[in-house]
Amino acid sequence: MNKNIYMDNAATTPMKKEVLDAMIPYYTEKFGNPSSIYAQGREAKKALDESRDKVARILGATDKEIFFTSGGSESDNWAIKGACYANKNKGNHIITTKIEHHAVLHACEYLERNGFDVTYLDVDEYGMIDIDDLKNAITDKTILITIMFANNEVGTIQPIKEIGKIAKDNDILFHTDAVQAVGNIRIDVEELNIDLLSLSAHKFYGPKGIGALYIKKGTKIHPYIHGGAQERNKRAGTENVASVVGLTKALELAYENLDEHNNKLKRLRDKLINDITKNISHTKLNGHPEKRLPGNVNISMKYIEGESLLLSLDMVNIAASSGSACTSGSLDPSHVLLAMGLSHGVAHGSLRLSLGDFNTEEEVDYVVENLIDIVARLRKMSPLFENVKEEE
Amino acid sequence: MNKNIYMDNAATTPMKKEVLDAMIPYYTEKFGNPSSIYAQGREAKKALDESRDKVARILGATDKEIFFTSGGSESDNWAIKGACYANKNKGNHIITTKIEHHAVLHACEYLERNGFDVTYLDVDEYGMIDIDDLKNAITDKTILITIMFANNEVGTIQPIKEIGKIAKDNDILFHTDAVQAVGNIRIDVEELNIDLLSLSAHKFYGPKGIGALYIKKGTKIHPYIHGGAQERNKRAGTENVASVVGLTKALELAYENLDEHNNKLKRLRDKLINDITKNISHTKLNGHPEKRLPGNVNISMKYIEGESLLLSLDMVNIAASSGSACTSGSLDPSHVLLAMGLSHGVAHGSLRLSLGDFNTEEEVDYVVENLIDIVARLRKMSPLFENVKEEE
Amino acid sequence: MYTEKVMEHFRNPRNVGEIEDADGVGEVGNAKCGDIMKIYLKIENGIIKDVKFKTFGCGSAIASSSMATELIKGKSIEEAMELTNKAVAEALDGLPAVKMHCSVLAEQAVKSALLDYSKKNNIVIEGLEDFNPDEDHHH
Amino acid sequence: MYTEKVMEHFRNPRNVGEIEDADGVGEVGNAKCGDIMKIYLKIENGIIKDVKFKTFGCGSAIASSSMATELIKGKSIEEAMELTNKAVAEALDGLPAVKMHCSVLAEQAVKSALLDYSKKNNIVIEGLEDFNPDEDHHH
Ligand SMILES: Cc1ncc(COP(=O)(O)O)c(C=O)c1O
Ligand SMILES: Cc1ncc(COP(=O)(O)O)c(C=O)c1O
Repeated sequence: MNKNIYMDNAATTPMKKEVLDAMIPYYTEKFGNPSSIYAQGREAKKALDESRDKVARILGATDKEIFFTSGGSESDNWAIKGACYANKNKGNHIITTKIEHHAVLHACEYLERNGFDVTYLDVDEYGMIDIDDLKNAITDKTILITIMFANNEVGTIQPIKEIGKIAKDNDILFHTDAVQAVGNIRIDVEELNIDLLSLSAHKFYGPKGIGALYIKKGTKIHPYIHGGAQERNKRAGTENVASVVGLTKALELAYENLDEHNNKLKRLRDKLINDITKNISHTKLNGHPEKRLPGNVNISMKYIEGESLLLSLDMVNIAASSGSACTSGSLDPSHVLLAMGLSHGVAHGSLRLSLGDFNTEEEVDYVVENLIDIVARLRKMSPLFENVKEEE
Repeated sequence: MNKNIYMDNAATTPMKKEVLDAMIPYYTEKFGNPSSIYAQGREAKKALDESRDKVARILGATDKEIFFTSGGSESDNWAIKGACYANKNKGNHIITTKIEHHAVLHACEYLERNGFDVTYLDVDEYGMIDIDDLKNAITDKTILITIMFANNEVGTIQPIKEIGKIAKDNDILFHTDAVQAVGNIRIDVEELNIDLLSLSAHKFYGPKGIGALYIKKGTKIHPYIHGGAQERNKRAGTENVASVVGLTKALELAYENLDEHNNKLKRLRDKLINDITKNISHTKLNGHPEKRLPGNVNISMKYIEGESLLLSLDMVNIAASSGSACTSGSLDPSHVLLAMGLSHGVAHGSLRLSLGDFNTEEEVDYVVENLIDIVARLRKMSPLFENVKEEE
Repeated sequence: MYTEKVMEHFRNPRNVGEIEDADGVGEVGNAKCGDIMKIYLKIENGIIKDVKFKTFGCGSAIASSSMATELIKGKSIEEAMELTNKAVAEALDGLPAVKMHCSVLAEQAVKSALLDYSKKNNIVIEGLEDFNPDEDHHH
Repeated sequence: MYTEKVMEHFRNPRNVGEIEDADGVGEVGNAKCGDIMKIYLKIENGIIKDVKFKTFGCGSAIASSSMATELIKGKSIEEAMELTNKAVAEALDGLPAVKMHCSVLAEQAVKSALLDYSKKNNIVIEGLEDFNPDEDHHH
């Protein structure tokens, strides 16, 4: 197999051809500024309106509740800071988890430095929060609960509906970072009692640099980027029409084929998990065995370090990711794996293979085959493995 | 002439073919996440690094001083709020002008609601600030001067070098919204003493939804979008590689052909100004006669209202813009024209024709011809014009 | 943003112009707000025989004036008095929310011209007792 | 991000393995930080006759170990003592800034093995008087 095998779809996805095809006209003839009243502007405005409508419908929202942003990180920052500042007269307490994406964690930490209190909920060994912990964390100063829909590293899916209900019952805003969930899970914001939801197109075969924030009607939230009257006066900046059209097309495709997509991914995922853990000793699946994203495989490969694993995989044209500190430029390995109770050493050696629509069974076989050799080679080099062999 | 004539290049520009061609590979095969270490990621990272380097070189900066954003509005918000919050220990006073873009004005107003004081400098009838006003406005609490390079409505170019020098001498940060200037004016941030500079690609034949903020080395500024370690930990979010490549290509093309572009634009601009003011009575050029953007024409057409003028132009396939309140959804006409001393009535009737690389002399003739008829027709309908005719 | 009907009336406004010897003239709005409408009426035996308008304003202001004049032409004063801004907007297949004030202006311009007529002829038109266009007009 | 040289040493690391009857063994780093290096020395007449390493760590850790062993193999103890992390990094055509600590670790692993040798043989190696690898190692 001499083509590239891409198994890092949780980091970003290849864009679908249909998506690019839908975008191109808005880069060429339909380039107008949607705020303008002449033909080119109206065409762009129409595309924007129709896109908003389609996105809304897919999420069970109305068009007036969808705001386009520059991606997941902006959506998270806006939702959290915008909602907290707008509601600070009601309280200054936020509840989140220890396994959020950095866009949420660092936004919360920023607010901590600016007068807010944040509770970071623990998770269990599967990356699941405890609903009672959430209930106990609520105080009369709690104004926002922000808990991710599905985790980007280990794929664990939180009980969003229950969380939404608790938030609603306590009159607290509920934001969910659904960046990994959108395109993989059917979501109805109404049914799930979600007030704010972040999504990002490049996670579901759309372009990078475009996302959306769902803001339930009536939610008090400040704009985050001030300026022109775009996005109903809530998010300034000339609209990125081509990318909005791309996001929408990608979202439509994802939900048209959701069952097919999920069945295929789950089959490949379970095969991958099975084949790896069966054929390689000292491996352990991270994340929830059932409540996990259809394409997520996260396995600790004890006694070896993640970055050298990734480099070795890259040498045989396999693209994957790891919770190793060495790949993130930070000192500590994945905060998610640590929160789930993994030791630093084991967390450094975790491997994430995230499957997507373009992966095949043949590729899964190729990955497993190569992984067996690579792990053996790296372990042979590892001083940590010496003693293990002796123990065995 | 039955093709569309686009003369609203200050609102947004058509994307150049070379730009789209440069972007496409980053939507197709080179789609990787630049933070990843495998082949697809490295390709994307390389493109990102090279782009940053090229943009830096064109602005007289270094690569470590260029941060990509989602556009001009984000750059403005980041520069202003990020710098003010990071320097609030030094003071809480900001100096800006009355003719800034809303992205700057509303960011300043936001800060006013949060403990900062803002001085909005007046401008003269040409839209120029008075350097003495600026000097007099400085207090020992002034931490930021934010003054636009060139105005988007009337094209007036401010004395940036002088402003930069004053800021530097007084140890105050200087931000300039150069969204309209970049691509039209040669800029050396070092020579002009600029600490922070905003730019946006879709104003110079690049894609929408991508921009940059130049941050001079050593400038104290908070990140605006928190999260991942992208953009040297200062601007989170998976990088929009395709658009960054597009921005860079567009910027390179703009500066390769700057003189040619400017000569052509100035020629068409002056012809347009001349032909309109000569052939239509009761018209007046807005903005500075010389210190103006090469493509900007802004003329008040007394006794008629801007939106009906634009609709009429659209009927003959001409795309233009106006300072009329009716086109902005607000009650008041252009704050820029009002600051320059125009009456409400006259400001409502202003017309902006902004020329770009794709306009021709033939188009200019066509516009003037049609404008003569349209203005005559609308004036015939205008109750304000009755008395005028009598006076004449 | 505008309906085809609005655009059609904008492109081909009906009844543009002045009536030299008008029986009633009304002008509402001001240049500051960006719209002024002036309506001229020719009234015979309580019937609006002719009507003309002049408008400084945006597309919907012109279309609203045009439509309003169409709706009252040939009608009795009483019928003209029943003209509402809603009727003008509906006849145009709707106006954007931010432009509804244009239809209000059209209604008021008609009333204002009728008021002028009533004053000149020293008659009372029911419904105009408290009418004050300057007071009512705001965006 | 890595130079071709780093990748070459990562792909084909020199001197991987153990020396059963090593004269000196040094281990630095810890699993918590994500890198551990273990170096085995065979020393005869003050000359490093053989050297092997085992490393748990990232690409640059493995390449640095490999390069360090290459640089000291066949050299005298004094020459090996002169090995600096900078020399390791330079021999690899450079390391990313965030990875410089890997070359530090390699230098320390060598020193640590030499220290072990000196202790076992009750000799003093100049420059190791104050060496404490556990204390020095941090990212
Ligand atoms: C002077 C000026 N500043 C800021 C902006 C905002 O840029 P963007 O629309 O890319 O956010 C614009 C254009 O809309 C502008 O002309
Ligand atoms: C869970 C989660 N939240 C937020 C983000 C940030 O999205 P973006 O990179 O589009 O800003 C990501 C991906 O990077 C993610 O996986």
